[in-house]
Amino acid sequence: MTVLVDENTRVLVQGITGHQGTVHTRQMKAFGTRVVAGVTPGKAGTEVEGVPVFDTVREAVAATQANASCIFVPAPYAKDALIEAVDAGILLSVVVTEHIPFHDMLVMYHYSRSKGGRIIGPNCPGIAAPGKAKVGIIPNVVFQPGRVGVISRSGTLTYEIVNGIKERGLGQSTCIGLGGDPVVGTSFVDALPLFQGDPETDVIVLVGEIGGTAEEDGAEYIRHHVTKPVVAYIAGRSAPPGKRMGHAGAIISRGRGTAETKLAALSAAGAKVARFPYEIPDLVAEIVARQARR
Amino acid sequence: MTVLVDENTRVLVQGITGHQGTVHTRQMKAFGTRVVAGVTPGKAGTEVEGVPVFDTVREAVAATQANASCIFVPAPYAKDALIEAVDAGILLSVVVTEHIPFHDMLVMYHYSRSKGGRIIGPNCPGIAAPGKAKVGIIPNVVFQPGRVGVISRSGTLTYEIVNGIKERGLGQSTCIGLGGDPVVGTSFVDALPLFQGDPETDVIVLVGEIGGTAEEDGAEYIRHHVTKPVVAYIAGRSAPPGKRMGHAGAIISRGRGTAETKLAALSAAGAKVARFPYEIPDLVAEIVARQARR
Amino acid sequence: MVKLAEWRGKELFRKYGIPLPRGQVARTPEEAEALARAGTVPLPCVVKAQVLAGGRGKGGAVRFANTPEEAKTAAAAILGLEFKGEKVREVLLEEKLPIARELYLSITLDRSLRLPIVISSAQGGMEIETVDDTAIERTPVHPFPGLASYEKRRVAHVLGVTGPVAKSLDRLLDSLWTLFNREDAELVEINPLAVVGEGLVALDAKVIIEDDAAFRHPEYADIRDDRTPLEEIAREKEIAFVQLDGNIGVIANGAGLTMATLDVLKEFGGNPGVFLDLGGTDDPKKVTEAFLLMARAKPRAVFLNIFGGVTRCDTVARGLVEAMKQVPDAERFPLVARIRGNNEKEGVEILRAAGITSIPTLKDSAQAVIAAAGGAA
Amino acid sequence: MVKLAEWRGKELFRKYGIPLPRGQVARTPEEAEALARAGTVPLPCVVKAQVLAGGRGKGGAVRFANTPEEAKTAAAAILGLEFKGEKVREVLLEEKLPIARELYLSITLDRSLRLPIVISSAQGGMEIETVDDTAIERTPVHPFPGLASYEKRRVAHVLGVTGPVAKSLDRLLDSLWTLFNREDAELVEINPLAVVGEGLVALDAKVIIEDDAAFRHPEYADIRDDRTPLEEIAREKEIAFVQLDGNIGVIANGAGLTMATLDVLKEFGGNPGVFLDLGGTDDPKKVTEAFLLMARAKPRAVFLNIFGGVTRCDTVARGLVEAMKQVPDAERFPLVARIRGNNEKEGVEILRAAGITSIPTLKDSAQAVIAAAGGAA
Repeated sequence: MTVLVDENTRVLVQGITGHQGTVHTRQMKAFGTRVVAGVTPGKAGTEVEGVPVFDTVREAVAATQANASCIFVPAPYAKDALIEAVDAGILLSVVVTEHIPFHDMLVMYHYSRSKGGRIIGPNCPGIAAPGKAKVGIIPNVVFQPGRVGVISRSGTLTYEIVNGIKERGLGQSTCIGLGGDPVVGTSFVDALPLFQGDPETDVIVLVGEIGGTAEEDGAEYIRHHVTKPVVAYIAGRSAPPGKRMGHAGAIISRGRGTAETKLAALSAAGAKVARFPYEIPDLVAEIVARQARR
Repeated sequence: MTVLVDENTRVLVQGITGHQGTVHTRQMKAFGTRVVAGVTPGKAGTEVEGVPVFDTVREAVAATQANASCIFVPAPYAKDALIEAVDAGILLSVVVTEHIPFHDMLVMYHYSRSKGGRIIGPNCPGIAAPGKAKVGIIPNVVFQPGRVGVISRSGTLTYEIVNGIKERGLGQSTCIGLGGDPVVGTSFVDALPLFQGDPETDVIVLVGEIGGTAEEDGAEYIRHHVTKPVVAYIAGRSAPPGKRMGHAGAIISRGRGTAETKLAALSAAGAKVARFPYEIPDLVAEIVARQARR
Repeated sequence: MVKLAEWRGKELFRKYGIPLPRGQVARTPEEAEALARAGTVPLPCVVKAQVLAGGRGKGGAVRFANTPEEAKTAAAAILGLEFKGEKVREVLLEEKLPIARELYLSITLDRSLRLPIVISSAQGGMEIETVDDTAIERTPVHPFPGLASYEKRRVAHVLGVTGPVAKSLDRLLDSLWTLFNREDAELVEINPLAVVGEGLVALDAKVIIEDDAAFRHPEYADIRDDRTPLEEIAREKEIAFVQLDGNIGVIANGAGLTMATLDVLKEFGGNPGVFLDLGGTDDPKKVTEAFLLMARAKPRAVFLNIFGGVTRCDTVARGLVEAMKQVPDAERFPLVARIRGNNEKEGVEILRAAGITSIPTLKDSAQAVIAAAGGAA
Repeated sequence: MVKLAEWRGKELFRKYGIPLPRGQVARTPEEAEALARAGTVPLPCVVKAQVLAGGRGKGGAVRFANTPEEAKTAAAAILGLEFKGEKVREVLLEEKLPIARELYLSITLDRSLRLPIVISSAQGGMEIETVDDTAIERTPVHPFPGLASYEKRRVAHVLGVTGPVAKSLDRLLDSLWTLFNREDAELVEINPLAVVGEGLVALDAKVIIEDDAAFRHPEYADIRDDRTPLEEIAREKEIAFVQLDGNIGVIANGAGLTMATLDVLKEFGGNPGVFLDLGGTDDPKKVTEAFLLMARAKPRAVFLNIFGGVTRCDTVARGLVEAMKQVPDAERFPLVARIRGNNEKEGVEILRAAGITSIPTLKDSAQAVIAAAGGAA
């Protein structure tokens, strides 16, 4: 395994019989992913895209040795689906579902973590390692195998950027879409060490957004622990201040959380900062060229 | 560290200003233990047996680098005390307090574990490594340094047995009193690997009681993982059947939990079984003599 | 442990929204008749003895009534019973429901897993120990996320319920889980849990509350366990005291040592009659009280086996000597002592001064007390 | 996010046992007078505008009354106000209490820690942002064990309360913690929390419920946020739609891409006026609806920036072409499109057939739409 997924990843799809579950099972398989099982209570014995469906995660794991889950079940049931996956011993869960209450996600996160598990998401595009495996919904077409690692809080913008890297003639080692919810299972600080330690990644692209302080925390980590070059972009520089989480929210972020504070922190940590998404491939290409000369 | 505590153990006493807290702080110090801090809310700034008292565990840890806690606070407040210790980063807690509701202990155990912590107890005599450190209330006089490891669910009976080992001219590496409550933080299965892996332990003495299936589980572990000789004793062979936990309890133990099933399991796992507590030192001495001849 | 009578368990069930038959408690036959006549309890109804022991059906402690008069007769018959040593003081009258199936459901603690566990079986209505193990499902539940839907689906599957009955089960399981936690229960058991129409009804209720959680539940302070009068006094004085059939009184400290002492006595042919665990007490007054209590149980001989750890030998010896002075002639008994450990010398000296010899080994002292009680059985 | 008005937040507080001044809501001056006259609200009392914005005190939206007549006058003055863009429809009348000290207390989420956090300060009564950081305590709370006593003691210490006031705080914190969790709150804030005699009273209440938890809280379905009429329609259709000051309409998919598009437009001197995030929709009907909504906002030009991932370019193109046919003449606008990604070729072809050219780069397309809207500012 390089960063979380590889050829040995055996994917279980929770909510496989739903529209999204079915569509993305097909896409994951087309990507070359070993999708080994699906779970939808009451649908045991059927098949979706050639993948056997089980009633429970425990049965699915017992029968197929699935070791990662991709969760598509609707928000009111997502917490339960994740707990079921954790209880069945699955340690990597990609939660695609959006609109999960953060109170639920707090339980999901801390429970999973207490069992040594990792969540990517919720409300996220997931993770993909071209030529190896994809768990989630990032479009297959944007990828080609390469040595650029991408970590992003965005969805579509990630696709655009990953595609831009491909069009610039470069490829990706692994791309993780973290999701933009208030509580995410994997944040920049959690993902950065994986890429720093990944022998297949030469350059890291970090795509952030305004709100929260995940980018500032990431910058702090980069400053102390990341030796690989980082290219960063923050979306939302011109966005209206928007509806903040009351006064108390401001007290927690302590003046951080704007595009300016994020860009300043990343820049101070040594990251190359792109002003526009389309500048990212160029900055990456420059770095790659410099690395090649060495 | 050999088994959990040694010369580097820095003990914090929660509930130090109570009668038990004060008495045993003195005893732990007399044993040679580094008791570095006490905590009793509202008593910061005072001293007990020369040990500085703090209001909170966090402050105590910051000031003294305490890394183990001995909890004497009354049952209704014990859960909170343990959570405070865990939150302050203390990973080893000996809970002496008795009569803690098991519902509280379930939270204590799983919370501590989720943070990588370990609890000994509750309702237990604690742990002692002669010549090194003691966290708990086992009387100092019964010990002398040696190579016999003792794991026991009992209190006073443990003292008696440890003392018997001493009077037989042998000493102890480490002795753990696990406590006899329905939910304990450390069971035989958890303690056995520590002694198996401890280079200072040659023989393991296991003292069990009727009720629950901890001894059967321990026997299972011994069978598969313990290569050191084990001497076992089970108290309660002649005890009346007593008040069981309803029918459902029997369903969980599935016919195990009696002195007979425990003794049979331990014997089948290769342990030498003592019929009386006073036979233990003799059995241990025989094994030690045999080991010496090799 | 606090065992709740069926009607009291059902009061809790009601509080947590668990569906029950309509019913009410009666303490006299007349009351039973009036309840049936007023329609408070619809007819036909079941009249059940409110005792803690199981096997009421076979034991004649459950009867049926089709009329108010029959309710009276049934209540009169049951209220007179002494069922497995328990006097029947209350009967519960409940409507008789058209039962489609009887299921089993309980929540208790799994000590090995250190988790609450839901036990379920489609074979309800009989004692769960008699059900084949393969027909029983054990579902552990982690207290942090609590009872998860997938776990509830597993139970529904095992019980073989679907559709509206499964929905009823879903709510019922949430209620039972909440009750188990909020009420500090050791056990909540519904056997049988009946399928009635499109729903579920708890026909019986067994709830045991943990003793150690008593400080959170003053509402159960009035419930007494099946203790002897002396055991009740001991409980009030916080002394662990159990009466058995034999003639040797055993006083020791710590449950493990007490049990080991009984084991040794039994092995040598002795017959322990009372055991009394001093625990970690350091208080001579407590020791004195314990001795006087022991004397009232009239043992043929008493064996004092103390290992002083937290407890000091001299303290125990002092309490003992004081107590011996207070024991009335009629209750005198020969005493064999073995005190070891913390302050052993001082303790032995105090006993010697009072004419009592401490025998250092467990074996010798046990044999001495058996002899004093009249020899091995 | 669902922001509750003070009176509604206080209803929740009451439900969870948080102590409040006696008070009641009035919707007319006469009602206010009657409440004061009947003693329902004791005099002297405070009359407060029920608006969501802060700074009511300085803004004349809080008044005092010593008599029923004064209560009427105060209510009349306030009910007429338009406070920071919000029309005042309700006033809350509350008894005026003898306040010893004003404290600050709230619970919200700390995203970085992924934990709820209790924020407390002894300096209550003013906006918490203006309080010096060293006077503010942040206490993270783990959801599994929940709020621990030692955490509550820490808060008591920071607030400088002891004795009976600390006991009142202990209970209040438990209530607030339970409310935060059971009601799926993003924020519960009491500012000021007043020390009155030997207890605490919540003088204000700010509660924000999380939108995503709406499925668990139908009781808040009637609460509308401060949306424009078009925003309200968008919400009903589940389209993310925000009106700004500019003249360029932006339609993109995904929050990140939408924000990046705005950033690029701004950078080149454009002035975005509406942004509309299609999200992951795949449904041509939704796309059509979104376009018609955009048309009603009357932008000078519209920029469609789509990266097809889950969304297919051809689907979006089809919806767009359909929509353009339906837009009334009065609402016509020039359109610049950029569609990339999944099924890009088909999408571009569909647009071309309808006379719309897709410009492949973000830079070029952004500059084109700025020109179409009348040039850079």
